[in-house]
Amino acid sequence: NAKELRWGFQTDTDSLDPHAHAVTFTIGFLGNVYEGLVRRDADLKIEPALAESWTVSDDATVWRFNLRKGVKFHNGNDFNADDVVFSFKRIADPDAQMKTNVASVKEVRKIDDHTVEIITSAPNPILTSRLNSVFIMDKEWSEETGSTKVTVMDQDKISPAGQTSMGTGAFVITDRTAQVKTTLVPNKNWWDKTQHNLTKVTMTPVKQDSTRVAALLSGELDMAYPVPTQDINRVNSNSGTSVLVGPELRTIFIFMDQASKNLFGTDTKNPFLDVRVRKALYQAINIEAIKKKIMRNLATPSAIMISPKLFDRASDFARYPYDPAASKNLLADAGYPDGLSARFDCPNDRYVNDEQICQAVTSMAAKVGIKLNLSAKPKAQYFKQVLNPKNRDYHVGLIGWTPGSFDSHNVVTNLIASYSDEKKTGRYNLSNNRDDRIDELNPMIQSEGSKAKRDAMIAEVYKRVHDNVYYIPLHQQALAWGKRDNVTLQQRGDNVFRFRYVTIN
Amino acid sequence: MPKPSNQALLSVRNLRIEFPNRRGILVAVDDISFDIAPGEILGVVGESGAGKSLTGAAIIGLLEPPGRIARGEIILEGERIDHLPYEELRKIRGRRIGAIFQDPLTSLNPLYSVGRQLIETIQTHLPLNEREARVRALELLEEVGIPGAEERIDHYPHQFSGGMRQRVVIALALCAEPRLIIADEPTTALDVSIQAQIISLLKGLCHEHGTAVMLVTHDMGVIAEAADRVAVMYSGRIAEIGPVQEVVRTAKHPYTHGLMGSIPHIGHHVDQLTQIEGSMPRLQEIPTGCPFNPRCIQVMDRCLVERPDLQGVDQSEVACHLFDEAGLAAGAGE
Amino acid sequence: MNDVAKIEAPLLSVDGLVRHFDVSAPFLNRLIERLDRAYVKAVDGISFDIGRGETFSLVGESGCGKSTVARLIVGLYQPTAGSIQYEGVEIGPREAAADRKRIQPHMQMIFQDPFASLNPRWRVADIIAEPINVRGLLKGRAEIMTRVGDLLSQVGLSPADRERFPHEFSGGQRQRISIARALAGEPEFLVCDEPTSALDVSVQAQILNLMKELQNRLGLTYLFISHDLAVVYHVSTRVGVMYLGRLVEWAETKTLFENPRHPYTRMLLDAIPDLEMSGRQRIPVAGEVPSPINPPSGCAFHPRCPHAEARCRTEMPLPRNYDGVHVACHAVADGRIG
Amino acid sequence: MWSIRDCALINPLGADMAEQTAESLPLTESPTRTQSTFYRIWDSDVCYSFRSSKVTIVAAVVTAVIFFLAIFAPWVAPHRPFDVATIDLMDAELPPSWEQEGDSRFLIGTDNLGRDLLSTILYGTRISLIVGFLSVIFGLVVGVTLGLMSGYMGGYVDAFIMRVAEIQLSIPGILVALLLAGTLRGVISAEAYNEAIIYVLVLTIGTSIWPQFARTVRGSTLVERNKEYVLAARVIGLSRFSIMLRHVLPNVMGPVLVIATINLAIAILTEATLSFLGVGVPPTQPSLGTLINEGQNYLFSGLWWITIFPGAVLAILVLAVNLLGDWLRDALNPKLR
Amino acid sequence: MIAFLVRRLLQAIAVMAVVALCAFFMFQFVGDPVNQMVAEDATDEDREYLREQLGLNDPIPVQFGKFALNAAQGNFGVSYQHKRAVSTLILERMPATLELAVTAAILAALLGVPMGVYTGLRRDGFASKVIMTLSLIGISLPTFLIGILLIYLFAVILGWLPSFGRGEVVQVGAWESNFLSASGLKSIILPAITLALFQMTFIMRLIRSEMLEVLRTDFIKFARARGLSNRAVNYGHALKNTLVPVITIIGLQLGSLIAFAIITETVFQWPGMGQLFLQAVQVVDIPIMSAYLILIAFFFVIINLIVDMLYYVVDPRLRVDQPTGGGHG
Ligand SMILES: Nc1ncnc2c1ncn2[C@@H]1O[C@H](COP(=O)(O)OP(=O)(O)OP(=O)(O)O)[C@@H](O)[C@H]1O
Ligand SMILES: Nc1ncnc2c1ncn2[C@@H]1O[C@H](COP(=O)(O)OP(=O)(O)OP(=O)(O)O)[C@@H](O)[C@H]1O
Ligand SMILES: [Mg+2]
Ligand SMILES: [Mg+2]
Repeated sequence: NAKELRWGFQTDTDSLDPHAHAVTFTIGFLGNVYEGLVRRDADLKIEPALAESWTVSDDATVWRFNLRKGVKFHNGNDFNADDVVFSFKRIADPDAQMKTNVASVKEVRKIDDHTVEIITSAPNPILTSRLNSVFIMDKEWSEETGSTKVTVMDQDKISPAGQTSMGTGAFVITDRTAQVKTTLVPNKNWWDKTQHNLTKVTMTPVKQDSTRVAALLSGELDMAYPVPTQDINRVNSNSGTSVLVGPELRTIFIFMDQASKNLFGTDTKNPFLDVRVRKALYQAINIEAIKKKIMRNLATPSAIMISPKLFDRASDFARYPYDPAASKNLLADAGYPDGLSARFDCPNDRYVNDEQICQAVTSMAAKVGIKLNLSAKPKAQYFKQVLNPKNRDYHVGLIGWTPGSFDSHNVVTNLIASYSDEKKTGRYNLSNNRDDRIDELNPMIQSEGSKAKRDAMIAEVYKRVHDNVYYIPLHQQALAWGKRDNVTLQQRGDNVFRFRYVTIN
Repeated sequence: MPKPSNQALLSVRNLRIEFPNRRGILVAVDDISFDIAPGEILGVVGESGAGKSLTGAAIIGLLEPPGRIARGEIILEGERIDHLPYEELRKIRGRRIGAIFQDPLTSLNPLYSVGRQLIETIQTHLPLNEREARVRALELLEEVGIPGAEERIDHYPHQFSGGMRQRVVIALALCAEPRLIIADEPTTALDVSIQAQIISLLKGLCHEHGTAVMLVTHDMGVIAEAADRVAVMYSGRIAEIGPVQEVVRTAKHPYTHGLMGSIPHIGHHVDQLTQIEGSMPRLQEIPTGCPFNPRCIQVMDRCLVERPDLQGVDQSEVACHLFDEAGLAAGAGE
Repeated sequence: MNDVAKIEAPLLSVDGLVRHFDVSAPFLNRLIERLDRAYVKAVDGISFDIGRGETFSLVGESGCGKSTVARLIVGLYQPTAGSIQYEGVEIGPREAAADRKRIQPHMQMIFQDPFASLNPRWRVADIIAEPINVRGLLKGRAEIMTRVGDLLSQVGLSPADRERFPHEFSGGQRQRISIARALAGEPEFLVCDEPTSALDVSVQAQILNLMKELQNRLGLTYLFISHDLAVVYHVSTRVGVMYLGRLVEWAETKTLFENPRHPYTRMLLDAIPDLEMSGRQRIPVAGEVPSPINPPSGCAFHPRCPHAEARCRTEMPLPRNYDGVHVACHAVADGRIG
Repeated sequence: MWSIRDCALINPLGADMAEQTAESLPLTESPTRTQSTFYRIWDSDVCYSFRSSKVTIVAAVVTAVIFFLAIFAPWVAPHRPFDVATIDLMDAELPPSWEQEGDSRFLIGTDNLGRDLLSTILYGTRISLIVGFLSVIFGLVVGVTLGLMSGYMGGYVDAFIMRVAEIQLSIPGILVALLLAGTLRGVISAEAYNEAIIYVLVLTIGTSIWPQFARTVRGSTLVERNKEYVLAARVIGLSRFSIMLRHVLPNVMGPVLVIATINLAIAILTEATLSFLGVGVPPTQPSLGTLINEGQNYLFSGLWWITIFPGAVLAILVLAVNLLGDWLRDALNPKLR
Repeated sequence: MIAFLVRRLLQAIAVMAVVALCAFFMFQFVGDPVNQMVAEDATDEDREYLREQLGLNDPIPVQFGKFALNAAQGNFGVSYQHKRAVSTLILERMPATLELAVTAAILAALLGVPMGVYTGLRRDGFASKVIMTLSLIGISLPTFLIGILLIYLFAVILGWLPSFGRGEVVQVGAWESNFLSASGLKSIILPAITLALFQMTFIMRLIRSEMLEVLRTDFIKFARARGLSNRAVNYGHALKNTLVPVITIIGLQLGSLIAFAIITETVFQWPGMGQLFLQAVQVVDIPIMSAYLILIAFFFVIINLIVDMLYYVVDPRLRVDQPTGGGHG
């Protein structure tokens, strides 16, 4: 009896090339077809995949991986060390956007057919956390098909790997029309024990939220995500469908420019240089109301800039309480008894209910006298405007972050450490603050092997952020996956859907 | 009131045409009666707006709403046709009554070739196939004097000159050899030589086929040349009707008189043309009594209150109180 | 009839007036389909004079260029060549624009269609007042309105008609409105293009009488265009007969009608319907009207002319003066007809 | 083709002149004439056909009411939805007051952010009408001017204007708006953009509709310019400009008015569509279209009022304006009386 | 005829070039493609490298020149997002859009024309008034709302029709068609109706008003006077004479049909070019945007060409041949 899973997401994969695109959904989807040396389980813990085991040198610069034997690619070719070396080389290509995952890798050495050694340029105790998305391709197949390089911007240099795939994963793509439908069947020769009972998977992108929900309600899809928060009740009340909700790893927060003397583009003194003003804005935000009314309880208010799932000492922190009266006092103390005004930039197509959150914040801030002029725009324009460290064209803004390595250091070095071109830190430090202690701690966290020590240093960073209100964290948004009741699946916090956990009754 | 003569091809009895409108009812044509015999040409003249075109349109059943026949009968070959349902009337149109409208430039559908319009009309009325219909169309074109008909039949209206187009319109009216032709100002705005061609064509038809023609025109020369009898209309009524010689030479109604006097003549020079003072009343302001009374030089008290009926005087009929027993002498003197 | 007028210098004199209309296909079509440029020779070299207080009429077949001459004179078209002199001042070519502008107000035109020549959205008062305003003849609204009222009375309408719209008038009345407008500009010279063709004879008589009266009273000069030869006979001092863009004969009215010389004039007069019912059969002008784009060579009338000879087909006859009658015809020149 | 017999109503120029003459001529027939200006308008055929069509009267009343409410929104509306400080998120998503969970403060409920829907609709209608009207006026002024020039002057002017119109037409209106709005957002500062967005929309929508006016006017002008009354004006010595303005323009306005009413609806809908595509007015000052688009997200979740009410207002407005347009089209056509 | 074609061709090229140029200048401001492509933790060097690769550092005229040169050879570059040749991508999507637009156009014409004729003939009839009023729905609600309501009704509540996609497509040569499978046919119903509604209203109203004009003309009266049947008069003579303006407007509207298809395609997840374009705008995929705009301009030009040729078929007065008859007037 055929068990077909029909599911839809809001976009399609950009292509099937596992190295070309730094797009969460594309890589997440291809993880069903390709595999890395390691993989993440349903709880996002690293577990062995194409490597059965590994060892690391004491200085955390040389990693030796013992490759799994007997693994075959979908075309029947054997998996071996050559494929690993080849794949690491392919992904490091300057045109491959996944190259950041191997940025710290200096060299990959074949020891024998089933052993490789990875040498990093600096100590990197958490290397494996990036390797789960370094997918291994078949070297022979790539050479046959001319896919040894990713596509570059030339009509004659288009890699066939974008249109076909050759992995070792649990599923095999049999048929694909880009943007319309991709069909997969289980890999009969997969090395691991199958948990699913699927015979076929079809993936269809459905961009429009209401259409996607309609398709789920009408039974045209067995599983669809994301379900807009407001439609969750509708899907749940429909017989035969329900929504699976869970916390996502992404944290949403507000940043305030703390470097410029004047508000960008104006002659007004930058009020956010004063911590009291920042704290006033913080305490003006009724996070519970946002959670309840806008997120429909599908958010976890957060005091720090990372998901509690990814940082064990998260419970040490608590948000400043919502207190408009305190806010007003703070403003008065800071010399703004009559309030102040600033621009508030916001994306309108990036995060869950981003625009509404911004509108709510605007309205709440207005009540204490901070007049925010909201400017919401599509992400393409928004990011172009705010993500330019050389020209910080914003006063206050909203952004979200999921640490690619699922680790706090990623947050610290990208968002909190001060911006430095040569040290490659603070690229996303939108608050633009400079805290010498944090800059000192940052490299130490990276190379610290002991978890306890490392967590303590991270906690110190978060405490400084909290005390100085460098950022105003809002919440971790939640995942909402709609599905038919006869489908059981595992929802991963990184919003990645793995078919290997799916069963249909 | 004249009796319908037995041999009349068309009899119009007491026709009244109204335009109901929000302020009341406009009477555009009021109680007119006339006959046309087979082979006869009845000329219709009169001041612009007198109701000539409306009478023609009423006969063929093409009054545009809200215009309507309020009273009277139209009898074609002994059969009353004014109240026939649309479909019945349609069969009469083109088949038994042909119509020629004033403007040759706009009467033809510009999108179809002349031949197609002819063939279409022929096939509507006669049981001919396409080929036979085409042959007939060619005959017709030759008959109306289009040179090189064989070649011209597939041309479009815009490729014809005004005079030729008018001839095509006539050919279309003649398709099914109708018994009656209503020709509404067929020569206005054409120069004299084209005018002459068209008039002789119409006259030829009457002689050869016994077709009756109602010829509406402003051109007295054309009337004099072509018509057998002439009706003079004024303000929706017939002022005078009679043989053309008599009406033109010895006009009886003061309006006809004025009209005839207004015609300039080549050869004898006058400094001032005779003119009828004033202008025709608007439909909503037609005076009681005789509608001509405000302009009439021989107006009598009676004219102001009592409407004159048509009455026989010599071979004509005139609607004027001057010809009542009492006033006869006064009128004859003119 | 006004013999004095002729002796004076003419008011308007037209010399070798030419107007061609370019009706060529677009450039690319000509290039690819190898077509030549094509011109309608609407007016192809005509000359005449009009004396002060005179009525000069133009007659001829439809499309022979009468209206074009009228429009050239009032400046609606630029002449392709030739000169137009008004009181001895050249106003034809584009370079003479300044003079034209100065003299223009002395001319007015009555258009063929009485309805089309009145702006349907304007009240009669504004229509008639327009030339007064443009010329600045009078100042002050009240004064102008009084003048408009006077003009309306002059043409036989009531001053109360000022407030009405053109569509509320009958054809004859509209024609009078356009005459009133023409007069409001206090012109000396009036061009009348078929002013009565759509009217019945009684209204026509009213208008012709008015025009005559004005001429007698104010000494107006008319250029009169009509198809109706009886009307032409009635109103004109002199008549010009046009054929395919050229004047083929012009003379005193009486002379022309009594003794037409050009074969075309003769045929035209033969085609007049016979109101007298003398039993005369009228003879339409034979043959088809030639195209003004490719006019026949030589004398344009030769294909339809009973007197045509070899010379007529090749050589264009020039007008010659025979005791005040100007005729352009080889046969007349040769004395074959006379 | 369009001879308009009752200028008084639809041609301000005509009405204006009528008044002037009425004043300046007190001497003649004064008793009848004092009533005449108003009476003539009231008694004109256009007015009569208006008075005798119930549907039209209803449409006119509805339009007038909507206009009134929109114009006087700041006084009529119970809340001030564009003042963010007055909005309380905790009031969000309340159903209309007659429903069980309804709140009497909010007659027809609140939207997802806690704005009073009624007030938001009133203010939003205002924005929609501004966008609709200004863009139609913009398109109309540009289109009519260029169309008049194109038709009256002919030659290279005509060829050039028509080519530009063709280029404009070959990029569908929505795309122009999408790109232009995107561009402006990139060019000018965010504050300026928020201030300017309405005018940006007006500009983009107006830009996309001017060719329609230009083509129509050009067509009618080509017919009109050869009519004898225009020639007559030239003989009188009127300047080109005056002829275009005073003679030709009033005679080509008939179809223009009709296109304008239909385009008013189209403009409002385009604005709504643009906000669907993410380039509409700012969310803090929603137009009807933005509201519908916002509400559309809540349709399945049972919050029907957020879409249905603004949708209904929009539909009724468009319906009424179009019924008026239909009527005007027929009433202005003398052949259809 | 050849001259006509050559002229149109030249015009077409000019129009397309201007469109492309305008578009190109606008792209600058749509957003930054680089941010959409790189990983979040990409370094400045990575970004700079990519920028260089995409040619974004060249001055705009140079970029445009390169683009125009390539486009002239049919090379529209590679999509930033999909890493595939833009020409392939667009060709893949074209059948879907064209089938949708054409179906909608046919639907609009099939319903709009008879309704227009009917309401024109029976101007004051009750049915006409009902039709006229109901047809306004087509232009009184935004397309996206109509689409969503249709989905809700026919897919969710009634479950009769699919809510998204094209259903089963059948490959015929290089063309993927909807029309050859039951599910494909079912799928096109809702989007086609959504798209057609506006056009239908427009066509209907246009034909009605043109009919009202034409029915009053002399030649219609004369056709009746000739005794032609009602059908021949109403359809053969009256309708045909309304066609020139109707064809013009329908031609112009086909352009907007393709534009509005963006919305319909989005709502119904119809895998056509419009959706591709919209997505391209979101991620600033400049090659796709430019190719799409040029293609639309191209379609417009082709449609105009067809419209002009139809004029010639419909209206003999517009044919270029010289009048053979002597005469004028
Ligand atoms: N649709 C209409 N509504 C109101 N009145 C009309 C209508 N059609 C014609 N009339 C009026 O009916 C009268 C007669 O019109 P008709 O067309 O028969 O005149 P006519 O004698 O043919 O004039 P002409 O010589 O100018 O053609 C005119 O006064 C005209 O105003
Ligand atoms: N603007 C124009 N462009 C091209 N040809 C023109 C133009 N105006 C007039 N013609 C042509 O010039 C010729 C003379 O036209 P005109 O109007 O002067 O004739 P007419 O003698 O006044 O004729 P009618 O008696 O019919 O009014 C005609 O063949 C006409 O087609
Ligand atoms: Mg008539
Ligand atoms: Mg003329």
